[in-house]
This record gives sequence, C-alpha cells and structure tokens, in this order.
Amino acid sequence: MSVTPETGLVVDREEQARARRLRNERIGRWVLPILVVVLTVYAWDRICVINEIPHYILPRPGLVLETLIKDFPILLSALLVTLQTTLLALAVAVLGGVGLAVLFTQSKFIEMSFYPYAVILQVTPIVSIAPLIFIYVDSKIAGLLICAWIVAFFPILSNTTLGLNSADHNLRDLFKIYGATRWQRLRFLQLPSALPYFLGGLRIAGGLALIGSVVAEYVAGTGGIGSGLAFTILEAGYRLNIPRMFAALLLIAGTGVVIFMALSFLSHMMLRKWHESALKREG
Amino acid sequence: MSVTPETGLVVDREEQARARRLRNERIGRWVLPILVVVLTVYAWDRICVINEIPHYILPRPGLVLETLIKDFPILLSALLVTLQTTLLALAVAVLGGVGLAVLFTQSKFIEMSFYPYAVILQVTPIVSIAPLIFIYVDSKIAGLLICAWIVAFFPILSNTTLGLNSADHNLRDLFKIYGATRWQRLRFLQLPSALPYFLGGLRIAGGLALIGSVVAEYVAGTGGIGSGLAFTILEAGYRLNIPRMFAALLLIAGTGVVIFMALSFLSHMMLRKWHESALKREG
Amino acid sequence: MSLQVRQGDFISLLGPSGCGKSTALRLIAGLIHPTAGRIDWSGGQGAGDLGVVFQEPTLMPWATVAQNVWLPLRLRGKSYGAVKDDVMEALRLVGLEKFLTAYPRELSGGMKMRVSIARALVTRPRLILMDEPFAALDEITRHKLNNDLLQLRAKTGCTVIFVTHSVFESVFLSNRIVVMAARPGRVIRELEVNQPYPRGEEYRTSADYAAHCREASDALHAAMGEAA
Amino acid sequence: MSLQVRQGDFISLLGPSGCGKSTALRLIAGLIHPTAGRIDWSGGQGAGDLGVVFQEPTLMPWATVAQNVWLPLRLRGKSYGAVKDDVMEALRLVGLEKFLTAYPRELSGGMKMRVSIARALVTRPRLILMDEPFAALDEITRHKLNNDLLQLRAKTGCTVIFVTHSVFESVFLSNRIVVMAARPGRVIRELEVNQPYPRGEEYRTSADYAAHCREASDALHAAMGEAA
Amino acid sequence: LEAVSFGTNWVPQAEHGGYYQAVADGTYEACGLDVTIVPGGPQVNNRALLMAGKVDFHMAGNLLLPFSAVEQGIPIKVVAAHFQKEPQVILTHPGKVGSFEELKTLPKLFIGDNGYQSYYQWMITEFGFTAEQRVPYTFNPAPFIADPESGQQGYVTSEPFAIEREGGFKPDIFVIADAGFNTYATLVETMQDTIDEKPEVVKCFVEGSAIGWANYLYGDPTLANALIQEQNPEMSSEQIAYSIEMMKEFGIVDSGDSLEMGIGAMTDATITSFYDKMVDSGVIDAGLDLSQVYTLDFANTGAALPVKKTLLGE
Ligand SMILES: Nc1ncnc2c1ncn2[C@@H]1O[C@H](COP(=O)(O)OP(=O)(O)OP(=O)(O)O)[C@@H](O)[C@H]1O
Ligand SMILES: Nc1ncnc2c1ncn2[C@@H]1O[C@H](COP(=O)(O)OP(=O)(O)OP(=O)(O)O)[C@@H](O)[C@H]1O
Ligand SMILES: O=[N+]([O-])[O-]
Ligand SMILES: [Mg+2]
Ligand SMILES: [Mg+2]
Repeated sequence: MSVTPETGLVVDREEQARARRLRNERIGRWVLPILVVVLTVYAWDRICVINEIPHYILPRPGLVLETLIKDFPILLSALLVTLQTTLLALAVAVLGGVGLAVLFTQSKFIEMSFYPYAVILQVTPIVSIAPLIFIYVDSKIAGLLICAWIVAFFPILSNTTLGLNSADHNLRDLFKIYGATRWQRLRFLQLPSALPYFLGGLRIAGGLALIGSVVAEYVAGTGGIGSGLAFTILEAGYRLNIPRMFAALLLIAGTGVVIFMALSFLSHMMLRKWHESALKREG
Repeated sequence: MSVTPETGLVVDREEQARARRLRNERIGRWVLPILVVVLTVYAWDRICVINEIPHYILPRPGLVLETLIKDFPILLSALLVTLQTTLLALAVAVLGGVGLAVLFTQSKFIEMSFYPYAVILQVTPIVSIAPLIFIYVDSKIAGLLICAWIVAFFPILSNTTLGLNSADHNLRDLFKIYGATRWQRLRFLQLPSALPYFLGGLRIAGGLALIGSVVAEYVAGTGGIGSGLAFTILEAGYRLNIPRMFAALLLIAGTGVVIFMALSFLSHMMLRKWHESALKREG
Repeated sequence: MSLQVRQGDFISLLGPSGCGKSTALRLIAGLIHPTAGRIDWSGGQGAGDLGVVFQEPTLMPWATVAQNVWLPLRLRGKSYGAVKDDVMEALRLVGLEKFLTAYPRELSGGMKMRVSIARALVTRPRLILMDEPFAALDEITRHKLNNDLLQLRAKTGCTVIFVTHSVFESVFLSNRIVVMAARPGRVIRELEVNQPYPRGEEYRTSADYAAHCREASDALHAAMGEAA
Repeated sequence: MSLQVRQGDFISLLGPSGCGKSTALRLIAGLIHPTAGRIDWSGGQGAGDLGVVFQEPTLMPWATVAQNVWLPLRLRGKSYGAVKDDVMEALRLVGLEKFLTAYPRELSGGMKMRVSIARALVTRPRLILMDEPFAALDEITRHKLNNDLLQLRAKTGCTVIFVTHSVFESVFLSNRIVVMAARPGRVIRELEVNQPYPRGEEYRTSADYAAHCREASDALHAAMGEAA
Repeated sequence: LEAVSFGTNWVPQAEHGGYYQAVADGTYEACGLDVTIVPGGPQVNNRALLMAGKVDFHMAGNLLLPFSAVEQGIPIKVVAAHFQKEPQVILTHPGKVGSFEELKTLPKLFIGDNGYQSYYQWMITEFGFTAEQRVPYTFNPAPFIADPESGQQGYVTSEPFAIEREGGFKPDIFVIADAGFNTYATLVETMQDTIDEKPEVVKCFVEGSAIGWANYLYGDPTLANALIQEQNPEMSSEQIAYSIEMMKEFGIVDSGDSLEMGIGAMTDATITSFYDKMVDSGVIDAGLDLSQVYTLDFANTGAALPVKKTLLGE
C-alpha cells in the first residue's frame, strides 16, 4: 500500500469513475424528477384513455391543463385568497407552536398541565367546532385563521418541544456552570439545538396550514366574492365542472409542493453549516 | 472549599431544600394537571352560566357528563369503531411512513423524484378526493383506511427521513470502513438514530390518525350499524342533541390524549436508556 | 473523599481510568450532588467565578470558534464588540487566532479541545476546573500551554483543579497531587510538590522533578494495584 | 505526502495538532478521496480487513458495551452467541469485562475509548488504524495496552498505523515514525526504530530508546518551527 | 331600517330567488327591513348562528328539523313555508328502475348527510331502504354518473340539469314528495324571542319574502338573478332559467294551499299529517306539542296574492 503525491497525469480509473458518478448525479438530480412527472402525467392520461374514464370523473391531464390556463384568472384569485390564509396561519402556528414549546420546557408542571389541551385541539374535528368558533368570532378572517391554526400548530409544538429537550447534556452543564439565566439557556442553547427539529415540524406544518385553510374555507363557507380554492372546488364539483375542480386541486398540490420546497430550502440554508442532516458528504 | 465524607448527621439546609423540592415535584406532577382540569371545567361552567349560553349552543359540563353516562353504550360502540380505524390507520401510517422514508434515504434520486408526491398527498383535501377513492375502492374499511392514512402518514415520513439523515457522521464512517451493507447500515445505524425523530413523528401522527379517521367517517359516511363517532356527532348535531354531540367530542378529545400519552410513554421507554430528551437529570 | 482546597492551590487529580476524577470535578462544579457528605464553600466564592474544561470539547456545533469562546462573556451580558480583544487573546493563547470563523466540525480533535480551553480562560476566572485538557495535544503544544497556564495563574492568583493522566504534567504544574483509586472512587494519597512558582522549562530536568515524578508514579501504581 | 507501508509495519504518525494526521488515516481508510494523487493497494488487502479507532470514541449510544464491540462481527453476519467469547476477550484486554451491559453514557471518557479499542481489535484485523487511542488513559493502563498491542501484532502479524502525541509511545511501539508538519500537511521526516520486537518493559529504560526519543522529539520541534 | 339577516342552506341560487328578489327590488325595505342574506354550504351550519342570535331567520329544508328542535326544548319556530313541496328527488340512470319503491334494489344511493338524517330515515322505515346502501353525497354528481347501478339525491331544480349537460343523459326522476314525504320545504324559522319582541319584523320578513317569490316567479327576475350571480359568479344563466322552470313545473313554491292562501302558507292539517306519518314510520317520537313547532300568524296573511294577481293580469 502506498500513498503518493500528485502525479499530474496518472488519473486512475477509480477517480474517473467517481467523477462520472458525480456528474451523473448532478444531472440526474434534475432530470429524473422531471422524467417522473412526465411519466406520471402520461400514465394518468393512459389510464383515462384505456379504462375509458369519462372526463367528468377523472379528466385527462391535457384537459385539466387547458382548463387551468383558460380559468387562470378565476383560479389565481381563489389561490391568492387561500394562500393568504395559509401563510398567516403558518406564521401564527410558528409563533404559537414555538411559544407553547418554550413555555412547556420551562416547567414540567406547565407541560403536564397544559400539553393535554394542545393534544385536544389537535384531535378536535374542525368541522364540529367551527360553528362554535364562528358564533363567537365575528371576523371571518380571524375564524379562518383559528381553524387553520388548530390544524397546523401541533407538529411545530411537538417537534420543537422534543428539540428543546434534546440539547446536549454536557452543553447544558456548561451553561449551568457559567450561571446562564433561563432565558440565556433558551436563547443560546435550547433554541439552536431545537432548530433541526423545529424545521422538520415546520415542513409538516406547511402542508397542514394549506390543508387547514382549505378545510376552514369549507366550514366557513366563504361564498361569493373573495372566496378561496375550497369554494372553487366545491362549486366546480357541484356543477360537474370536473376539469376545473382538478385544475384547482392541481393548484393546491402545486402550492403545497412549492411551500414544502421553500421550507426545505430554508431548512437547508439554516443548517448546512453545522447539522448532520444537511452536511454535504463525500462518497 | 472542602469536600468531606458523609457525616451521617449533618444534613445541611441545601440538601433538605433539594429533598423538599423533589417531593413537591413528585406531588405536583399529578396534582397540578388535575387542578388545571378542575379549573377548566369550572371556568367552562361559569362561562355558560354568566353569559347565559343556552344548552343547545354550549352545554354545561354537568349536562355533558350526564349525557356521557346516559348514552355511554351508544358512544362506546361508536368509539370502538373509530378507534379501530384509528389504530389501523396509525399502523399503516407507520409502515408507509417509515417504508417511504427508508426508500427515500436509499437514493437522492428516488427522494427528489417521489417526495413531491408525498407532499401532494398531504395537501390534498380529503373531502375532494374521497369520492374518487370510493369509486374505485369497494371496501368501505379500505376506503376509510386510505383516507385516514393520507392524513396521518406525512409526519412520520418527514420526521423519519430527517432522523435517518441525522445519523452521526463518524459512525457512518465506521460502518463504511467495516464494509456494512446498505441494509446493515440502515438496520444498525440509521434506524436507531432515527428513533427519537420517528417517535416524535409518531406522536404527531397519533392525533392525526384519530382526526383522519373522524374526517374519513364524515366523508365515507358509515351510517347505520357499525358507525363511528363522526356519525354520532353528525347525527346529534342534526337532531340538535348538542349535549350528546359534546359528549362525543369529549370522548374524541379523551381518546386523543390517551393515544398521545401512550405514545409518549412508549417513546420514553424506548429512549430512556440513551437519548438526551428522555434522560433523567439531576438539578 | 475529603479534599481541602485553599485559595491559589494548583491541585492535580491523578488516577486510573474510571476512578471518578471527572465525577469529582462535576461535584465541585455543583453539577451533581453528593448522595452523602457535603461541599463547603468558604471565601464567598461559590460556583460563580468559574472556568471549566470538560473531558470532551463540548462546543456548540452551530457557532463559530469565536462565538464559542465568547459564550461565557456573552452570558454575562457582554457584547462581542466589547470583548473582542479578550476572545482574540484567548484564542492566540491556544494558537487558533486564524480560526475565528471556523465551525467546530472543521477542526481537528486537538483544535476543538484548544477552543474549549480558550473558552475556559477567556473570563480570567478565579477557579479553573480542567478535565484532561491537554490529552489530545502534541507534546510541544502541551508544554507551551503548561507554561501559559502557570503564567496566567501567577498573574491572576487563580485556583486550579486539574485532571490529568500524565504524572509529569501533574508534577510540573501543581503544588498538590491527589491520587485516587477506583471503585469506589476515593483519595488514597496526597503529595505536596514544594518547588516554588514560577517554574520554568529547567524545572523539567531537575532532580527534584524526577523524584516527585517517581513518587507520584508509585502512588498511581499503588492505586492500580489496589483496584485490581 | 508519500508514504510506503509494508506488510507488518508498525508506523506512528507524529505531528502538531491540526497537521492532518487524522485526515491521513481517513484517506488510508478510504473515507475520503485525495483531491490529487492516489492510493495504491497491493497485496490484495484492500480496505477489507481493517480495524479502526477514531480520535473520538464513536460508540453507538443506543447499544450496550457488548453490542458496540460485537458490531464489526455482526456486520460480517456473526450472531452474538457465536462470537461471545471474542467479544469478552477483547473487553478483558481493555479491562472492561465487567461493563458488558453498560451504556456508553455511563462510562468515563477513558472507558469509552477503551470500548472503541476493543471494537477495533475484536476482529483480529490485518490492518489496524488507530487515532490517539490511548490519549485519555492513565500511564499504567496505557503501558499495559502498549504491551498488549505489540503482543497482538506479534501473534497476528498485522500492520498498524498509529497516531499519537506521545514521542515515547511512538518510539516504544513502532518500527517507523513519520513526522508531519502543519498546513499544508506533509511528511517532513521519517525515522526508523531498529530495535527488534518483542520489546519488553526493559526497552523503555534502554539508551537506544532514549536516543530515539530525542531524535523524534527534535524532528517534532523542527516540524513545529516550520509551521510557526 | 331594521337590519336583519337570513341564513340560507346553500350557495346563492335560483331556489333562493324570492328572497334575493325582495332584497333587490326593495320589498323588504318598504316595510322597514334591511335584509342581509348569509349563504350556506355543505359544511356550513347557519342554524347554529340562528340559535346563537347571530342571524335572525334561517332556512330549514323540511319539517323534521323544527321537530327535533322542539324535541330538544329549543325555542325555534317555523313562521312560513315558501316551498309547498319538498323538491328533493332521487335520480337514476334512465330506465333502471320503474318506481320509487324499486329504488331500494339499487346497491348504491348517494345521499347527503342532511338527507340521510331526514327523509332517508323515513325511506328506511317506510320502504325498507338500508343504511348500507347509502353512500355520502358530497355534492359532486360524478360518482353517480360513473355508476349506472346507483341513485343519487338532488334538487329537482338543479342536479338533473347539471347531469344532463355533463353526463350526456337525462336521468329518471323520483320525487319523494310524491312518494309520501309530504313536508313543506324551505321553511323560515326564527327564535321565539324574535316573534315575541319584534312581531312586526317577522311579519315584514315573511310577507316581503312571499311577495318576493311572487315577483320572482311571475314577474321580472332580472334584478334578483343579477344579485345571485354577483354573489355566486359560477351560477350560469341557463341553470337559473332551468331552476325557475322546474319550480313552476312541479309547483314547488306555489301549489295546493298556497294557490288559495298565498305563497308561504301552511296548514295544521298538512303539518299534523306529516308528523303522524313520521311517527308511524318511527323517524320521530310521538307526543310532540306541535303548537311549539310553528305559528300560522304570519304565513297565512295572503300578502302575495294581490301581487300575483296583478302580475298575471287576472
Ligand atoms: N451516567 C452514569 N451512570 C452510571 N455510572 C456512571 C455515569 N457516569 C459515570 N459513571 C461511572 O462513574 C465512574 C467514574 O467515572 P468518571 O468519569 O468520573 O471517571 P474518570 O476518573 O474521569 O475516568 P477517565 O480518566 O477515564 O475519564 C465510572 O466507573 C463510570 O462507569
Ligand atoms: N470538515 C472539515 N472542513 C474543513 N477543514 C477541516 C475539516 N476537517 C478537518 N479540517 C482541517 O484539516 C486539518 C487537519 O485536521 P486533522 O484532524 O487531520 O488534524 P490532526 O493532525 O488529526 O490534529 P489533532 O492532533 O488535533 O487531532 C485541520 O487544520 C482542520 O482544520
Ligand atoms: O383535518 N385535516 O387534518 O385534514
Ligand atoms: Mg474523566
Ligand atoms: Mg486528529
């Protein structure tokens, strides 16, 4: 066995292979997902054609795309309404989830006493308590936000709590020795430790905030002007305008993927310097 | 400063204080949550009385309890139906979530290509696609399961993926050196590393599986014999039997809390030997 | 175990692996509480003005080297701007002034440990607890840091409790050496090193030094023998 | 850097903190790939039959001591029952036979490192890479393990590449000492230690030993001087 | 003007035309009301808002709902019935079954939650339909169109149109009112408090709505339709025209008693007969004090009769 310095010319086969693999990977990273999408769409189309599925049950992708383009003004304004609720709900879920998690890690008592209520909120069917919410909350936007928040906040709470409790014990000892206040320990130790967990929760909550907004629109029944995608789906379904319904569903799906990718990117940017899950590795 | 051996008699003030604190903690751990529950119920009752909220909007807790006891046979059988779906859905969510997570960590290509579809499933409103599911899935139970699964699997997938990627890099190197196969690395390194994350996801999914079952029952409409809590709520709501509706909601909430506590206990038992988040600490 | 520490002492703890040296340090630092017995503090020092080096580097992986060293001062409410010079000086002491903005994962094992040492010294504490701080360092760096530590002690008059596996190191540095035996961890021998400070490189070659080393080494053998 | 390793060599890498010793080991282990230059394997050994001790203990926190040591054998498909004796023997070698069922977090720093050593030796590998394995151990345990390592090598004829900060250790153990300098990491000196094996405790007090130590120490100083 | 609100059971559509008409042409305003119409939806519970006093009037689908309210001791009262006949129908693919009774041979019936809780319970006890047959209708007719062996609920004024246009076939229609489900539909309910404290408001709303319906059906519905389409841009003019035509054809709003007593009219006889039927088939318990369910004080004033006369030029 020998380790020799650079020879300049002798680049052996192994190294070539590695370079090739890297290059393939770089290309595949973009080509493959696109290929899969194309194949999916093609399969969808074939299934519709071969099984003779009528357009009012499962429209062919071309038709959906056509509708998407044709109805884009309607769909876009509905999307914007839903998106607004989603982003607001997500923001409130982050604040509420992290806030509660911090509160809960401050004292076992608080945690034991109030965590059950967070669980109760999580498992309460929105459809059942929405009327109650809309009785006592006058603003429709506030009501929508509350509904979407209830759906989205729990993963953030749960993951952040886990993360805050996962701070390295040696580091905790260090903070104790240096007389860190509760707040300092939180700020400089527990919150950074919780970051990967929190960001994981955030990625779950992103999708839930979207679906929560849609569900909230269903129960709030924002008919008429300023109504979101839920209403579009409902109305299109009722009118058997199934291509439009699928176009709206596609828009929701796309929005979900975009939110997820944005949150993943955020996560990557925040962790890439130090966390195992985000580090680039050779081999 | 001096460190002296045991004197047997001199137990100083500091130590007494510590013992007292420990005792208080042990008691408070049970007393406080119960106190909070009692206070919550009392507040609920007072709010009803002071604001003169009629029983058909928000029944007083006593009435709900009375109904719970009176209607217990009906409610119990409904609960059992829902619980069955919930547990099955959770089991399938665990299998599906962990399975997909494992698949996704096997190759960046697979992950990039198929993760979006998991996100799409997560953000698709069940209410909209349930009809489609029930057109092509004949078994009602299978349909219910699919719906509940769609709601519950994502947190497990997302958290487990994060966990699998968070395995210590030095340990990964060790496995590589010892020529571990892909499967061995997964089995002996990545899965154990992912355990805390997975269990965190499981706690989120537990509640979601419950709510997913309820939502699925709503859209699948298991009327008649063998119908679950969603149907009870719906029927009670329709008949304006609001106390029964609240009794059913209470049962869902209680079930959610029990599931959460059971999963937390499971998590604690599996991690207490080694993971930071579950280790007992002095001070 | 019973151990009297006087202001200005430099005490080394010596003993076989697993005999409880780290545990003793944690006791003194107030991180754990004795199941029996007690710790008396006199001189109003308390656990306040303390610097610690754990056996593991214990760095915050999300923070740069500079931020890690800044930590103890930051916890006292000092802004980075105000203590930048202190941080730089502590890092210069351990030879890492060029790695200000590196993250811990980019450092070698010995460099991480040196960051940890810089962090312990940056506050110029009156009591320093160190758990095998120099074990991962080459002999030259180690000697240099030995000298630096003694200089610092001379300047600030701080008390040091120092865990090491090197008999030589313990003799060179301390005025008292406590030899512990394993299971149950207890003190079996206390040696005084009477050589006055400052001690220079020439002390390492003196007969007194060699004699003390032999004495400590014998005590250690005794501790091991007993443990076996 | 260029380094020729022959079958049966015991090579020590010596050098200042951060000079690239660990990185060199990782290169040899095939964990990272050279940006330039290459590694040739001859003798069909490949990276197959390898035992490694990293600078950090690198234990699985969820597994007991016995399970951690079992790992390399487990990865070869051996059931615990089949290799129980090997695991026990490796643990006995490092003096931890009583800690079979302990978890890593219950061990002291030195004990963790010893588990790591037991894990590297349990397969009786033909090539052993060790990164400061004994740094966290007291001198007596260290000497014992030094002797054990040499015995093992005599029995199995394995090749060892060994990173250490102790000049004494490197001279006692190896037949070749490679001294590295920092930034960029490169070999600045190679020493041969001609003393034949087996080497007993008496070698530690021989004149030859002292001479080699001085030589190595000078080389190290030279490396540091250049680096500064 | 007194501000009041009226919660409907669905998104704005021609089946709510009379109320929009009265809003649009100022009929309510003329008697002192400023009416806001709060649309409903499949998951929307406007009834909870009525009970909480957030809306003043609510549209109930049939009499079973008010029966339940009284059964639970809730002071809700029916003050008018703007549909004389339940417009609910069961649709099937053409020629699949010959009679209402034969519907129960279909393996799948898409019935919404409300329908399941009300008339379907009656269909179970009266004809022997089963709970297992019923599949929830999510207000999307596609699953029905896909399965020729299924049936589906629908408003006679609405679903047949959409299905004929998109599904390409004219479904068979079975009117449940004709099968014996002789409830009034599109009832206006309000809290007893409102009746006691502001009878003039109730009177204005009930009579104004009746006049609105007369104008909508027999006069020019343009204003109302514009309002409907403004609040529900998806509502097509063809659909509205179809609905109006069907309401007329089946005498949904104006037939039987209302021809004599005016739109919105109710009679003790009809309500008692329906109640007895429901008791017989076990949908509801006997012994209900029907006087608590409704009042004829407002509905039977014949307010719309002169309007209708004028419009029809009689
Ligand atoms: N968390 C724990 N639970 C149980 N036992 C523990 C725990 N931590 C340490 N011990 C035990 O306490 C003993 C003393 O450990 P300690 O870390 O103080 O040893 P040490 O003298 O510092 O050894 P080393 O030189 O190897 O660092 C060891 O035998 C160890 O097994
Ligand atoms: N992940 C990394 N990214 C960037 N630089 C790194 C990384 N890991 C190590 N280095 C750099 O490589 C150099 C060599 O590190 P290495 O760990 O090989 O040193 P070493 O000789 O083992 O030192 P020590 O004796 O302190 O363990 C160091 O200067 C370090 O800063
Ligand atoms: O209620 N949902 O989470 O869909
Ligand atoms: Mg220790
Ligand atoms: Mg190293």
